[in-house]
Amino acid sequence: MLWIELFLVIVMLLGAIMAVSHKDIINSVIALSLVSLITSILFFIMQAPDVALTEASVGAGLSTAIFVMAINKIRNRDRNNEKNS
Amino acid sequence: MKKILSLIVILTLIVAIWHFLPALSKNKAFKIGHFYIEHAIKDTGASNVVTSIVLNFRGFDTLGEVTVLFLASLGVGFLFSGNTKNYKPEIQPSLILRVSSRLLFPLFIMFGAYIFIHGHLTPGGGFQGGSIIASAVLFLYLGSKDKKLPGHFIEYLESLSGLGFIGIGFAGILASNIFLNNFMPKGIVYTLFSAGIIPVIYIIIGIKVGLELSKIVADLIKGEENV
Amino acid sequence: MVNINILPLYLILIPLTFAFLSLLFNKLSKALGVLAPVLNLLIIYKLSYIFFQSKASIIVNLGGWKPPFCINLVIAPLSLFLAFLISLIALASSIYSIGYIHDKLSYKYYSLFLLLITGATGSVLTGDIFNLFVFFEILCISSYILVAYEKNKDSYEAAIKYLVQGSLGSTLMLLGIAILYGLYGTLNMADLANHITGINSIYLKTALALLISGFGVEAAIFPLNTWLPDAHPAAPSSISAMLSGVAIKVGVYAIFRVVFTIFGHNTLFLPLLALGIFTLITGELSAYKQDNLKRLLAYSSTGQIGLIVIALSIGSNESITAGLYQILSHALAKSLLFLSAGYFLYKYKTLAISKLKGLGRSNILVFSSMIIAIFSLLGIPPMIGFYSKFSILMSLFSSPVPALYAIVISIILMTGVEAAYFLRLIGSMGTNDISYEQNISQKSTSDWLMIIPIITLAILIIIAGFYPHMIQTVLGNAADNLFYKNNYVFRVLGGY
Amino acid sequence: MFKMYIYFIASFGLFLIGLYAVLSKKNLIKVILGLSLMETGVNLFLISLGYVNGGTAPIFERALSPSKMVDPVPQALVLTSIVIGVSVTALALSLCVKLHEKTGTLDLTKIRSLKW
Repeated sequence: MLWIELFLVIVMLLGAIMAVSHKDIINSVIALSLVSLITSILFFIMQAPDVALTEASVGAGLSTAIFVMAINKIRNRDRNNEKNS
Repeated sequence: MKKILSLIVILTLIVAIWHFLPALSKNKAFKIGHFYIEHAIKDTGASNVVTSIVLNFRGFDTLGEVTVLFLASLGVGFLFSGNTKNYKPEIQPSLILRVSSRLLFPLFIMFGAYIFIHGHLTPGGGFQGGSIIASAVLFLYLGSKDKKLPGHFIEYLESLSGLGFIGIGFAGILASNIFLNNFMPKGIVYTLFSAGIIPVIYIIIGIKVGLELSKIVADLIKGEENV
Repeated sequence: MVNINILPLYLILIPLTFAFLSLLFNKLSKALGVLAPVLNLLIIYKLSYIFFQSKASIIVNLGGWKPPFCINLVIAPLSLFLAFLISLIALASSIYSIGYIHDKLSYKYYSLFLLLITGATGSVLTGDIFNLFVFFEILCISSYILVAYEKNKDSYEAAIKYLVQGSLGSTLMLLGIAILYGLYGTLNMADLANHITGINSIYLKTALALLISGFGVEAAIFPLNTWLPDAHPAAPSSISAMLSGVAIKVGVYAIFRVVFTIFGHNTLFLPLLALGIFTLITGELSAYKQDNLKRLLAYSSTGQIGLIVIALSIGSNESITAGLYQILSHALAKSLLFLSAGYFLYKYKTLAISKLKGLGRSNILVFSSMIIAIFSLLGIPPMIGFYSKFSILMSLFSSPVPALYAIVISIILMTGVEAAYFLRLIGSMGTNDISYEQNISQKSTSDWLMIIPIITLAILIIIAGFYPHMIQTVLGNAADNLFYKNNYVFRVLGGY
Repeated sequence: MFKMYIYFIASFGLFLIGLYAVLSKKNLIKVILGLSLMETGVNLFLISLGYVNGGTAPIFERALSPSKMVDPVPQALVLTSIVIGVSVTALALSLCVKLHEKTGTLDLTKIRSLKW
C-alpha cells in the first residue's frame, strides 16, 4: 500500500509541475485534472469517501470543464480577431 | 528572477517540512471529532457522520457555502448577461453522441438524485449529486446542435431553493426556538426515511447546487454576442 | 414575544433572505435593499438596549448543541458596534444607489449588495473561526463581482486583481485554520483561546502569520494592498463607500480578533505596528500625487487603515478604544467622500480634480458636506475625527513603544501631507473661475436621493463630535470585549 | 508514520508549486490554475490531519465500532472549501473571458494595472 501511495504522490507532483510549466494551456488544464483525480484517490485511501466523491466530480470533472470552456472562448475570439485583421 | 523565485519556493518547502514533521507525527486526539462520532447516530439519526456534521452540527457553514455558490452563479450570469445567443458548436456532434446524450441524460439525473437522496446513509450528498446533475447538463450541451437553458427561470428556482433552506431552518425556530434544529422525527437508523430534516435539506441543496452549476456551465458555453 | 436568543440571528438572515427575494421579485429589489439595513438597525437598537440592561453578552448557539461543538454567534459590544456601523453605512449607500444605479439589471446589484451586508455582518458576529472564513468569502466574492459592476476595462482589471489577491489570501487563511485545528482539535474561537496560552511554538507563529496575511489582504495592510487603489475607484461609488467604510474594517476586526482574543496577545504587537506605519506612509504619500478624485480617496483610505492598525497594535486598553474611535470616524467620513465623488461623477462624468475646478460652488450642499468630512479626517477640533486622532496620540504617549517620537512625528507629518492634498482639493473645487463648461441637467428626484444620504452623514459627523465621552464609554466597552480574552472565553463556554 | 510524511510532502508540494505559479506566471489562466493547485494542497493537508493509521471511514455500518474512525471534521471542512474553490475558479475564469474581450490579451505584462 505504501508504495502505491508513494507512486501516486510522485505522479501527482510531476503532474502539478507539468500543469505549471507546460506551454500549451490546454495541456496544463489536463494535467490539473490529473492532479485532482489523484488527489481524489488519495482522499479515498485516507478514508474520506465523501470528499473523494466531491473532488472527483467537482475538481476533476466540472472545474476542468469550466477551464476548457473558458479557454475555448478565448481561443475562438483570438482566431476571429486574426481573421478580421 | 524566476529562478530565484523557484529557489525560494523549494527552500520554503524544505524548511516547512523540517519544522512541521514532528507536529504531524504526534497524532493528537481530535476533540470535537470524537464528540461528533459519538453523537451522530444517537442524536441526528444519520449514519454518515460527515453528513451529520455538514447539515446538523455545523449547518450554518453549509448555508454560507450554498450562498457562495449562489454568488458565483449570480456573478457569472451577471458578467455574461450581454450574451443571448444559443450554443452552436463549430463541429456538429455525431449521431452517436446526439442520441446517446439524450438517452443517458435521464440516467445521469437519476444517478445524481440517488446520490443526494441517500446522502445521510452513504458517501455523497447534495453537492456531489448536484455536480453530477450539472455534468449531465454539460453532456446534453455537447450532444446538441442548438440549445439554450431558460436562464431567468433557473434564477427563480435557485432563489426559491435558497429560501427553502432558510425556511427549514426557520421551521426549527418555530418548533423549538433553535435555528436549523433537527425537529423532525429521527426514524429508524440505516433506512431511507430517517435522520429528520437532513435528507430534506440535502434534497434542497442538491437541486440548488445542480441548478447553479448548470447555470454556470450554460453561461460559459453560450455563444458570443459580437462574433 | 421575540426570543432574545434568536434575535441576533436575524441580523444575518434578513439580508440573506432579502437577497434571494430580490431575484424573485425584481420590482421590489430597491425597497428590499433599503429595508434590510433599516430592520437591522432596529434589531441592533433592541439588542443594545437588552445589553445595557443585563450587561452580559448574548450567545446564540445554532443547531441545538453546546458551544465547542456547534457554531455560535457572540453578541458583545464590539460586534454590536461594528454591525451598527455596517448597517448605517449600508443604509446610506442603499438610499444613494436608488438614485445612482439605473441600468436594467439593477435587481442583481441589490442582491449582491445585500449579500455583501450578509457577509460583513456574519463575519463580525460569528464565534467560530471556520464560519468566519465562510462569511469572509461571501464578503469577498460579492465585492469582486460588485467591483466589476461597471463592465468596462478598468473594472475588469481591478476585479481580477482583487480576486487573485483575495483568493490567495483566503487560501493562506484556510491553511492557518487547518494548522490550528491540527494542533487543538477545535474550531470555536473561545475554545481555541482557552487552549492557547501564548505565541510560543513555531506552529502557532506560522498559523498566526498565515491568518494575518490572509485577513490582511482584505484589510489592505501594506504589502498586500496593491488591489485597493484599483478596486475602490473602479467600483460604483455606492459600493466604494461600502468597501472603504465597511469591508476593510471587517478585515481589521478579523485580524485583531485573532491576535487579541484567540492568541491572547495583550501587549504591543510589534510586526503589525511596523506594517501599520509602512501602510500609513505609503498610502498618504501616494495619495498626494493623484489627480483622480476616487483614486486619491482610495490611497487616503490605506493611509487611514495604517493609523487604525497602529492604534490597535499598541495593545493597551486606551489605544484599542482610540483605534475603534478612528474606525468610526473614518467610516463615516470616507463613505461620505466616496458618495459625493460619485455624485460629481454622475453629474459631470469626470473624476479628474483639475476638471472639477470651481464646481463646488454650484453644488453647495454636497461641497459643504465634503468639507465637513475632510475636516473630520484631518482632525480639526469640533468634528469626531479630532477626538479619534487625539486619543490615538495620547495612547501612544502612555504606552511603552520603541521609537515613540519617530512614530508620533511620522503620524503628524502624514497628517500634514493629508492636509496638503485635501486642502488642494477644497481650494480647486471652491474657486470662482470655472474652467470646465457646465452642462448641468436640471435637478431631478434622483439627485435628492443622492444628496440626502451625504448630508445625513455630514450631520452625523458633527453630532458625534458633540458627545465624545459617550462614544468613548461605548467604545471602551467594545475594547474590553476585544482585549480581555478570559471574559470572552467565560461568556461563550460558560456552563460547559 | 512514514505515510504521514508522504502526505505532508504531497500537500505542501502542491501548495508551493501553486504559489510559485501565482507569483511568477505571466498568463492569467496559469495564475488561476495555480490558485486551484494551492487550494487542492490545503485540502489534502486538512484531510491528512484527520487521518488515523488503520482507521475506517466515518460512516456507520451495522457491525462497526466507532472507536477506529478517522476524524470527520476536516472532511466536512474540505467539502466546504472545495465548493468555495470551484465558485471562485468559475468567477475568475469568466472575468478572464470578459477581460480578454476588452483588452485582447491575458498577458499580465501587457495589462497596465495588473502588475503585482
